[in-house]
Amino acid sequence: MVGSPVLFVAIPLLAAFIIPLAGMMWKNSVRVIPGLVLAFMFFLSISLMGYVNEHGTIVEVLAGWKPPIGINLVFSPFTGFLTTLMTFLGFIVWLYSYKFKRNVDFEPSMKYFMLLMLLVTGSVGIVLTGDIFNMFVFIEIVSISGYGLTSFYTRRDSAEAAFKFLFMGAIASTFLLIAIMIIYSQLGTLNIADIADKMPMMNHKLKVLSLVFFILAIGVEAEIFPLNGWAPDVYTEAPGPIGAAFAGIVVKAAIYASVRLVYTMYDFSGAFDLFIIIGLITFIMAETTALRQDQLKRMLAYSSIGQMGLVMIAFGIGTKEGVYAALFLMFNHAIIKSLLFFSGSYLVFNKKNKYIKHVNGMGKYLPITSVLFTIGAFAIIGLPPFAGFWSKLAILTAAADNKMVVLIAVILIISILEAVYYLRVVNRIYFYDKKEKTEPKKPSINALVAMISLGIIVLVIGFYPDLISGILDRAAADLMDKGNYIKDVLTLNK
Amino acid sequence: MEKYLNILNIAIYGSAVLLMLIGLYGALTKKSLIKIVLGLSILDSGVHLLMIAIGYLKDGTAPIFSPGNEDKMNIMVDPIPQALVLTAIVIGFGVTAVALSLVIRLYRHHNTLRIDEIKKLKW
Amino acid sequence: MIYIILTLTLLLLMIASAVYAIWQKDLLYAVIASGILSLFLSIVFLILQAPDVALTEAAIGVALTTIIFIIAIRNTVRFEDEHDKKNVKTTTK
Amino acid sequence: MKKVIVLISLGILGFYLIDIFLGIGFGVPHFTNGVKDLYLSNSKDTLKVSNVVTAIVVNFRGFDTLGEVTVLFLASTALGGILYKKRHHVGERSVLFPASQVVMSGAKLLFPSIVLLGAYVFIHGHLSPGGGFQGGTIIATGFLLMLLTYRNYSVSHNRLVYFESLAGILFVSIGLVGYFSKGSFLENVLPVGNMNELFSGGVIGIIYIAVGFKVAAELTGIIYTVLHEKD
Repeated sequence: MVGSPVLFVAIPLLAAFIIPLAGMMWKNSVRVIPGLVLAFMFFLSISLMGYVNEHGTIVEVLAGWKPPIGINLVFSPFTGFLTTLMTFLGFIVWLYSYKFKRNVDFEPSMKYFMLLMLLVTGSVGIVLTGDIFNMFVFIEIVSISGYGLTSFYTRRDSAEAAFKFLFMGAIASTFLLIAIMIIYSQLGTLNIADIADKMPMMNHKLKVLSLVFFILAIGVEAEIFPLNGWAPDVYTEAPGPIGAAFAGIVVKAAIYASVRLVYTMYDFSGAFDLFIIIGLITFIMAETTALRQDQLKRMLAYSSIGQMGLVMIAFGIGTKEGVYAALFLMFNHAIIKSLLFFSGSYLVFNKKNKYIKHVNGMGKYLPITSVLFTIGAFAIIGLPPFAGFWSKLAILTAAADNKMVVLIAVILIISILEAVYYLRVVNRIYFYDKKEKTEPKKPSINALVAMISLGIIVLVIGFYPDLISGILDRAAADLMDKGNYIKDVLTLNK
Repeated sequence: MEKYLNILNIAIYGSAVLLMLIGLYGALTKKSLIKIVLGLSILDSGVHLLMIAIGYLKDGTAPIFSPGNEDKMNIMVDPIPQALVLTAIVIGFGVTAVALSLVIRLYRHHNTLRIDEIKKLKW
Repeated sequence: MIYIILTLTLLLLMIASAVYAIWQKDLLYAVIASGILSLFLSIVFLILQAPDVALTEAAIGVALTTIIFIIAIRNTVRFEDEHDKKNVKTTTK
Repeated sequence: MKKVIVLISLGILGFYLIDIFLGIGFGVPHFTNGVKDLYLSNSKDTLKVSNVVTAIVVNFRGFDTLGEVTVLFLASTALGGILYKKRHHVGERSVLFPASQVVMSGAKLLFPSIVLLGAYVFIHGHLSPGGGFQGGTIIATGFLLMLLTYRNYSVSHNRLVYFESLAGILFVSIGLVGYFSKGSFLENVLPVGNMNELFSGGVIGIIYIAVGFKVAAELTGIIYTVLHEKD
């Protein structure tokens, strides 16, 4: 073993405290250090994944106290997969925005990169931690860095979007505290494995109510339907790469939290139906709203919410195939949506309001970016040679195995809607004439590298889905095996 | 004595819940941004009271082994909710500070604090 | 017995100041009322045998939160109905 | 109309909350084999820390505290980013109103004692109520008093950054020392000493002092940023 899971949190925090000092000596260090840290986290998670595949789940004890007393971190195939995905995306987002902020002053750029690093750290912390209150702390870390990043540009509307996010986030955090206290008052513990172990002792009514409070709280970050009012505004107003970071990292962490609750902590099966219902409503509402949007980023935001609904549906199916499909979908969505956000924000660069009509005729001026956007659009619709096809196929097969015919029909119909609004944009890129005189902004080298590497991943996974299916399979098996999780954490010999 | 404890049961939980509801009411219906943030901070206070109340033990002592107090472990109140509230208070302050700085920036741009005049903030 | 009466009084005062803080149109008074709420809350924490929390609530809730609200009010406007000219005229000379 | 909807939904929420918590009960033990007793006995026997809340905050759940310190750090960072303006002209410092001579001398007199009290509170965090957060906040209120009283009182921004960063680095490095020498992050590496003595509890005292400095610097920084925001 090269490192241990605690370094995912300790090293970025150490770096965050060092950066202000280092920035006084060498100004560029404020952008370089976060990148190095994110790269380190990515390599650490890859090497730990290798270790986990051979030796099984790592349970890291903190402060030398065994799990019911102390906090523990769990690096299993499932959490490890998400960690690898998140840290990779974090690094890509950093790479994309490395030069992007050159025209900004020293102080805001320091804050931007620091907040970005801690956003990734908080999300990784949510995934790794094995303690619900610790999860609350990490959710707050993610939220506060999210507020800061959203209002990064001092344009008019970004502060409004951030305030909206903060309003919902603050109410959600109180609900989360209430849910944690209900659980604590009944079971006297905060450790997830211990709670899962003792869950049958809990009064059924309190169990349901605490789950409702949990879902209300986590649903804000997970962009579940009635609670996602903040998301379109935030995606529109935040800097382009931050939209990708939200879609690819933060929302994934929140989905993980709700999945961990339903699959591991609670022991009644009604929650799965709840997932399907919530997911369906979110999916339908978001995709139909996306059809009506005339701003590019808003459209991408609603599409992102819709995809999250699809992930919820897949988790709600509740079988191993369902989980496999959901994880595949999460992976694809993280990669593809980041690609779309990256290339999309160059297509409408420096345009007020970022209307879809601004992409008219960009195919001639920005050939590479346009091609990448097109790949992303085709992939997310689920056209055959691209990565998105396999995940949609997986979810449809999982639904078919459980004879959920209505579900399949709905997913197919909504997918057509999705195709309509994405192809509309692609159509404008290639077959419309550009009207404005302004020269489009050429992407910088680092942004191009980031986008192309994402595009290559989309293509490679599209042609060879087997590359990733083994990892996904192990991750899905790990999530389904609740007894093993409890055993790993509670019977720790240290 | 049982009866008094009952009164306290209703009074403490009732007032904690009432505080939360008052805060939420303010946050949801008021038009002034500062009032909204104020409502959120009152909501926080209510939750903190709720959490401490759960840890309380009748005739308990504070969870401190001060000299002469070492053998009173059985009647100590639960220290864990207190530690959690300690964390939650500090986090709440951080959120309030960020919220108020956003309010100041919104005022700088729009010259008003009323959400019905800041177009997008309607919900 | 005396503790119960004290607690009940404090809780009542707390609720009263919360209602006042939400009801009052003058934001400065509202903020002061919420500071007073925190003060009572910290005494309630003390009665509930949580001295650490009481100390934190007293320092953060009473002092810092109130001050940061007051600074925010000074940088913005003092009244909830800021366009109510009559209101503004009479109190801000 | 909106108010009616809000009131109805608040009524439902309130009903369920009251229902839940009255069912849970007040002043009675709620569970039998929770971690409470483990915390109490371990804090007494293994760590020799008399204030159990401190033991939980700094050692048993020290990771939470690290996160909490980070939240404050993030808040001050985000605050600076949100209120950032290109030109920093440091002209007339804005105070609420010019203070009178009495207030000025009073503040000068009070300031050292407030700082001393804060330091006392966080140094004795493991023995008596209080600790890093409380002490740090008290020190910050001392600076607040000076900032409000004197027009020209300024806190060096660089010095705040030094305190903040060094205290944070100290916290994480103590954790890493525990990780490299004993194999688990934030584990106690020092002898625990005797109960109710100043030098007891191993690293707990040191961590709480670091937290105290960090919280004081951060809160002062937050107040300073907001206070000097005015155009």
